[in-house]
Amino acid sequence: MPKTIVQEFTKGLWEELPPFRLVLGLCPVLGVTTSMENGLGMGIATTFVLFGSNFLVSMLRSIIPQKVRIACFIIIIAAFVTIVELLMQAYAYPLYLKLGVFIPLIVVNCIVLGRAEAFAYKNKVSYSIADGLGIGIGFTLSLGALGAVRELIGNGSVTVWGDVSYNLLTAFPSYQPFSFMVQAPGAFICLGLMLCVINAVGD
Amino acid sequence: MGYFELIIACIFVNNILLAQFLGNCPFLGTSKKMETAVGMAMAVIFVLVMAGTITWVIYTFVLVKFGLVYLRTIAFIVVIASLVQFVEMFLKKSIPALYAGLGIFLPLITTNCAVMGVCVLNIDKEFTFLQALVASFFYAVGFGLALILFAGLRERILLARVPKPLQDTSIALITAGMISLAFFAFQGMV
Amino acid sequence: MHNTLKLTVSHAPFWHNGSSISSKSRNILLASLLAVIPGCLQYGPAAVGVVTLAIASAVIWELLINFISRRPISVGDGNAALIGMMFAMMLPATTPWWAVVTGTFFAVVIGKEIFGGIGANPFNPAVLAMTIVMLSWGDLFDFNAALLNYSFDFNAVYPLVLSKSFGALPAESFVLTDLLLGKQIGGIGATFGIGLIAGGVYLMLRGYIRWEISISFLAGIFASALFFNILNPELYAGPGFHLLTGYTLIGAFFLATEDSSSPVNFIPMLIYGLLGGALTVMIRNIGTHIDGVLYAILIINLVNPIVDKIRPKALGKGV
Amino acid sequence: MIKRSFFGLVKPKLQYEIIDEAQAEPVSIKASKQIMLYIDQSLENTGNALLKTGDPVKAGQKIAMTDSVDYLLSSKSGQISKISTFVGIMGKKFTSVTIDVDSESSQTVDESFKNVCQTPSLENARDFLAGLPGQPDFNGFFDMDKPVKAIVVLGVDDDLLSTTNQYFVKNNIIAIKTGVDLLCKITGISNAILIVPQHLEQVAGSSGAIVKTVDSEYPSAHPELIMQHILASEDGKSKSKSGIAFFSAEAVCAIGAAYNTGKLPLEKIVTFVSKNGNKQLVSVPIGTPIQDILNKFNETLNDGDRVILGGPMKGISAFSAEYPVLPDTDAIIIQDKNQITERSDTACINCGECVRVCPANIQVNQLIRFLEAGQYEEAADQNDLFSCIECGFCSYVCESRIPVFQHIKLAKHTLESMKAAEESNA
Amino acid sequence: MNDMIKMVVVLTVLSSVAGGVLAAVNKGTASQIEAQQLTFVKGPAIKAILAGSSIDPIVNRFKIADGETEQSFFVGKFDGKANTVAFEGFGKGFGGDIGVMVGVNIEDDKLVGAAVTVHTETPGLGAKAKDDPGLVSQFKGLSVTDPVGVTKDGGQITAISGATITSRAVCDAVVQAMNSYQKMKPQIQEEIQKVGK
Ligand SMILES: Cc1cc2nc3c(=O)[nH]c(=O)nc-3n(C[C@H](O)[C@H](O)[C@H](O)COP(=O)(O)O)c2cc1C
Ligand SMILES: Cc1cc2nc3c(=O)[nH]c(=O)nc-3n(C[C@H](O)[C@H](O)[C@H](O)COP(=O)(O)O)c2cc1C
Ligand SMILES: Cc1cc2nc3c(=O)[nH]c(=O)nc-3n(C[C@H](O)[C@H](O)[C@H](O)COP(=O)(O)O)c2cc1C
Ligand SMILES: Cc1cc2nc3c(=O)[nH]c(=O)nc-3n(C[C@H](O)[C@H](O)[C@H](O)CO)c2cc1C
Ligand code: SF4
Ligand code: SF4
Ligand code: SF4
Ligand code: SF4
Ligand code: FES
Repeated sequence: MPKTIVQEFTKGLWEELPPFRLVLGLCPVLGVTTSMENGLGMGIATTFVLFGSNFLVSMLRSIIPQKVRIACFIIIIAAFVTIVELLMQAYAYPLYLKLGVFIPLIVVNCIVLGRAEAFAYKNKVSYSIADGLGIGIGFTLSLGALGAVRELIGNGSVTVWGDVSYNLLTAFPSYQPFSFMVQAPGAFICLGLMLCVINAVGD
Repeated sequence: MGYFELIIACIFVNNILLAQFLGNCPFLGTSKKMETAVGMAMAVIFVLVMAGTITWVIYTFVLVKFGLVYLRTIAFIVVIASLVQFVEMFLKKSIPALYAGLGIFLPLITTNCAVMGVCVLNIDKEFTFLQALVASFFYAVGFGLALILFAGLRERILLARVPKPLQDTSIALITAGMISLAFFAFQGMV
Repeated sequence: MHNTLKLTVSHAPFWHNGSSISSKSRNILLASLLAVIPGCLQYGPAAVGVVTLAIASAVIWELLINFISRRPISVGDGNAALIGMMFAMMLPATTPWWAVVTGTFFAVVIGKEIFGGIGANPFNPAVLAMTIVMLSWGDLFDFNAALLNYSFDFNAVYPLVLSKSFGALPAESFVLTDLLLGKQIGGIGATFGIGLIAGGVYLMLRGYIRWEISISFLAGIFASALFFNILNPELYAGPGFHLLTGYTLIGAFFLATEDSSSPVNFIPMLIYGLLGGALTVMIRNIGTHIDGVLYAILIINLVNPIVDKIRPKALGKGV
Repeated sequence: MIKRSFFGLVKPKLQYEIIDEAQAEPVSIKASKQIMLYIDQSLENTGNALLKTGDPVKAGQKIAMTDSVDYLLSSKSGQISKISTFVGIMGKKFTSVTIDVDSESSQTVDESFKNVCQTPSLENARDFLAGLPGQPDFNGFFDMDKPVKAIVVLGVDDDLLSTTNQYFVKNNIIAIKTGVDLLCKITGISNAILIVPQHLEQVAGSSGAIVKTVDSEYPSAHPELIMQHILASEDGKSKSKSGIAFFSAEAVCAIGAAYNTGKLPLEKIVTFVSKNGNKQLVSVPIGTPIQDILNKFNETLNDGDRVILGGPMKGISAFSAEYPVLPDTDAIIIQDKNQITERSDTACINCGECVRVCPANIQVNQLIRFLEAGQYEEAADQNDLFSCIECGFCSYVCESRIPVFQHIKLAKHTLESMKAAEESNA
Repeated sequence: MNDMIKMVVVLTVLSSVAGGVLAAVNKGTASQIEAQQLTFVKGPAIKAILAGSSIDPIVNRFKIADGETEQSFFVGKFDGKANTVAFEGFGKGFGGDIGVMVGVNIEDDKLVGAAVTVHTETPGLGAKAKDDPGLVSQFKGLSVTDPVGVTKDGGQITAISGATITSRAVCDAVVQAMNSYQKMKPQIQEEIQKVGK
């Protein structure tokens, strides 16, 4: 059944919500979600690349030869990643510092290449943009949520952006943050448990 | 840092998967069976050693020299992608037996963060060529070790009565977290 | 065939040696009391509180999970109580209630139940929980600070902190017989050496723990401590010290021997124990952590599935 | 029931029963009003069944529903009063044939064996003697692919509590000699080995066969282990079952007696163990319902009790006291309800007890995980399912009280029937 | 053949376009990136140490070559006098190098403050060195010739609990900075005069 543009957009928010439904692109999910701000920042950067690469790949899909399509995708994606990298350094430097190596790694993020290959190369520009944005925003929301949970439990606070934050310790001064959550093993376990909840709700 | 410390750091302390969070998709994707885990481990070692050194050379002698450092990401990914293609073609023709073993894993490696990540780390840590070579190899060994140990646990978990919503990826992630916790054992050893 | 007598119909064998999970749990709990009771005497009512809270909360977590996952109630096998007890034995008597409850949650729910309950856990649940709470609330489990308000008739410094910070010399100030008699600070059930050894020997003789693991674990500690000691006698304390401090004894007899996460074949058991002992001493001597036992056990749990593949050839499969 | 010893460090030792000097002679139990025979054949189509309700049978007559080689022998003469089919273990179909026994004075005897007994041969042994007590199996001699090289007579009981076969070695060694000589004659094999417990080595010497002993711990008298440990040392390579024909001591005696007298001996010696553990040898006609034996010893059954045919480790449990004594029923054990250990469906806790006791070196702790998950092929490939000799020891020690042995049998049965189905399709 | 040519052409064009676009973006952002680096990496630390300076230290900076590397110095002006410089030293921490910005009053050679610039320490443990002033505030008032160390090693600085390694590294960084200050003092005085004017 052909989908409408709206459906292509909304599928990324639940049916194919990465990384919970599409279990791809896990490295940044695990690596940067020590705070909500980092999660959202990473998500937005990835969304930008997804949007750009889906748009360009879809536009050029009649020109790009089948045999070298992966190489072309990679060049397109890498160009967008570099643009994001440079723009972030210029305009969001603190975030760039926190995300570190994960920004250049968007280039190998399985989601981005996966969408180019599986969707944009086969679909109209408008649909590809909807797909890229939907998946990107879904990814951003997931990262933000994971970041928020980890930060709240592990650090006693939630930083939405810049100075916009909530501090649990003002309400519960005796709370001692459970810092396991913001450490490496906590990332895996927290993601695993969230996936379990989503599976349970999904059924 | 001496080479011994470097090796211990790459395999255990800074394990690319469990401490740096790179290469999780193949980690979860190829660990269900011991055989595939071993295959993937071998393929990563093979490609990473080549990619790590070649990107180092290109960075040092081309990008830095001509002031093109901002092209690092694009240059590295192109090198890795073409390397994987080349290795695949070469193995198919020349060493079919090895190709049969590694072949299906090679395309996965292009989108393996661990490979790209190690190439970037080699540059960020300002390694010499030899250090980059050693680090690439032992990061890959660390990746393989984690993958194989994980596969050992997962083979058992697959047979256990894991509650429905936790099955498969969910429990695998939680187990991976525990492995990453266990690897804290090596902290501070170098 | 038309009478109404209902005979029991079942499968061979019709005999069973009577062993059961609950009798095993009961016996291990009994054996652990040999160390826990002296600990409670030493640290007073607070210790009793921690132990009872740990056991009770572990049982309640398991009950809750049984209800949520709609599975048969499994607290009767005593395993949850045992996990609670093992966890409590490692804690300082001053542990606040919420840390105990969080710990037993990680032990019972995350460590065991989500893998499918008893027998499925890849890591020792109590050890897992202990490392997690220690990572999060390090200062609660810094025995020197935690037990500051107690006064003892012996040197109330956590021995491993001394050896870590100042090398082997201060370690020598501990008399081994004192250490054996529990004249050291530490976890509620982890300091009374004689009790732990007696309990361990009891469990080994009764076959509730696999003696190969305990003995090789201790041998691993001994050999590697001796190695480091010979390498640099000023920096690294000797085997006696390592054998009787920290979590060594509880690790050898009660933690490393947890069934589900340890091997069952002879050679693998030896490798498992020796590796655990050696890693413990390595972490203590050259790693960051004060005590190495917990992380060493996690690592050997991790290699268990691989080493346990070393096994004798089955009948008819030999050469 | 033998419990775990206090010191669990050592492997559990289960000792075989030893027949003692003062053992009472078997109590003879007369034929009751009815006997029943369970035949390992189903009657798909009653039309061409060989027997019908109402047919008269003679003592010693072959009872079979179809033309296949399997049959039983009626131990008494009488009239067939009922034929019914039922499903037994692993979905196997059986036919039960109930015979109303003629009074003692009017017993008639089937003469067809008498006519051939002067010229003993493998063929007439197969045709008439497979229903004798001890259920001798001659089919192996007709398999041309695996020629039989040795005859092994088991003067041991391969399950606990039973003393049936030892009884024959101890009291009837001459009959065993006769039987062995006859077997050697009709098969042309000179190589006969008699396996006995150590305490009977002396007695066994006069059998004329090569005597080997097994030790007194279960499961060393298991035929598979006898082959591995005793016979393999004889003849290095022959570790496969091919080439050896096993007969129980009771069967050998019966074969000897049959050819010597022309009469088929159809009284089975059974070790009867009552609820309170008393053991007594009894001699009963094959087909006698267990209830008759219970009556003899004033044993009463209540709901929840268990009646076991065969030993405690490998036997089967009967669903009714009407179940008959069959040619291979060496023991009958009655367990009171409160002697029964419930099995459970708890998962394996990896205690390793089963691995320590398994005589076949199987990683039962891993095997059971595959079996519970229904992955039978993997269990066979990776965990040596088919090396299992079915001794039941793993279930006996299992701390989780998992019915391990049952899982193993079910898996083997499933795989074998899948294989058979494949072959018949091919 | 046509295919082949198309492949080569597409790839070449794509690469060149990508290269061109990136070069342009790179050029356009270069100066902004440098400013950002100063503002966000060093800026907060400098501002914390030289709080109350009447001139902007980030604008008023100079560089002195030290062997192969160059060290940046940021100047603060108090009470009308350009008498304070801030500069960075490094120490090896738990997760990697830790940078510590140190401010020194060149008149009495005393530390006016210290602050962590970059680190990769564990959140909740070593990361407290940056977020929590408890550790760095202890350096204020020390003389550049004083020995510095954590109490565990016999020094005067109380370590962050659970993060002795980090604390030690911060001390090392301060020591390194003080050493280079002593070595370069003549040049510093020279340069600072220019700013003062
Ligand atoms: C499951 C659970 C976990 C808790 N975890 C924490 C915690 O991590 N840190 C903390 O300070 N309090 C925690 N609490 C704290 C209590 O709600 C309460 O705030 C605390 O015991 C106050 O004690 P105090 O102020 O006397 O120290 C937890 C409570 C529960 C029920
Ligand atoms: C250190 C220690 C030694 C024990 N020694 C014995 C003993 O020698 N004999 C005994 O029957 N019970 C002894 N017990 C008690 C048993 O542990 C237990 O109560 C008894 O064996 C019942 O357990 P079961 O049902 O598993 O057989 C001892 C207990 C401990 C803690
Ligand atoms: C996960 C983890 C993270 C750690 N991070 C740090 C750190 O950031 N800084 C540090 O100095 N020590 C760190 N440590 C090391 C320990 O806390 C170590 O025990 C401590 O540095 C020793 O000093 P103490 O005497 O202050 O406890 C870490 C240890 C672990 C297990
Ligand atoms: C010495 C010993 C220590 C044990 N420690 C634990 C433990 O820490 N956690 C646990 O879940 N089970 C533990 N067990 C339980 C054991 O492995 C098995 O699961 C129980 O026998 C079932 O109650 C231990 C068993 C023994 C023999
Ligand atoms: S014993 Fe039970 S499971 Fe087995 S065949 Fe009979 S009824 Fe079925
Ligand atoms: S029944 Fe059990 S113990 Fe006996 S051989 Fe088979 S697996 Fe081993
Ligand atoms: S005896 Fe039972 S519980 Fe123990 S390992 Fe074997 S199967 Fe598992
Ligand atoms: S043996 Fe186990 S799986 Fe088989 S029928 Fe019995 S309980 Fe069910
Ligand atoms: S995102 Fe890292 S391997 Fe896929």
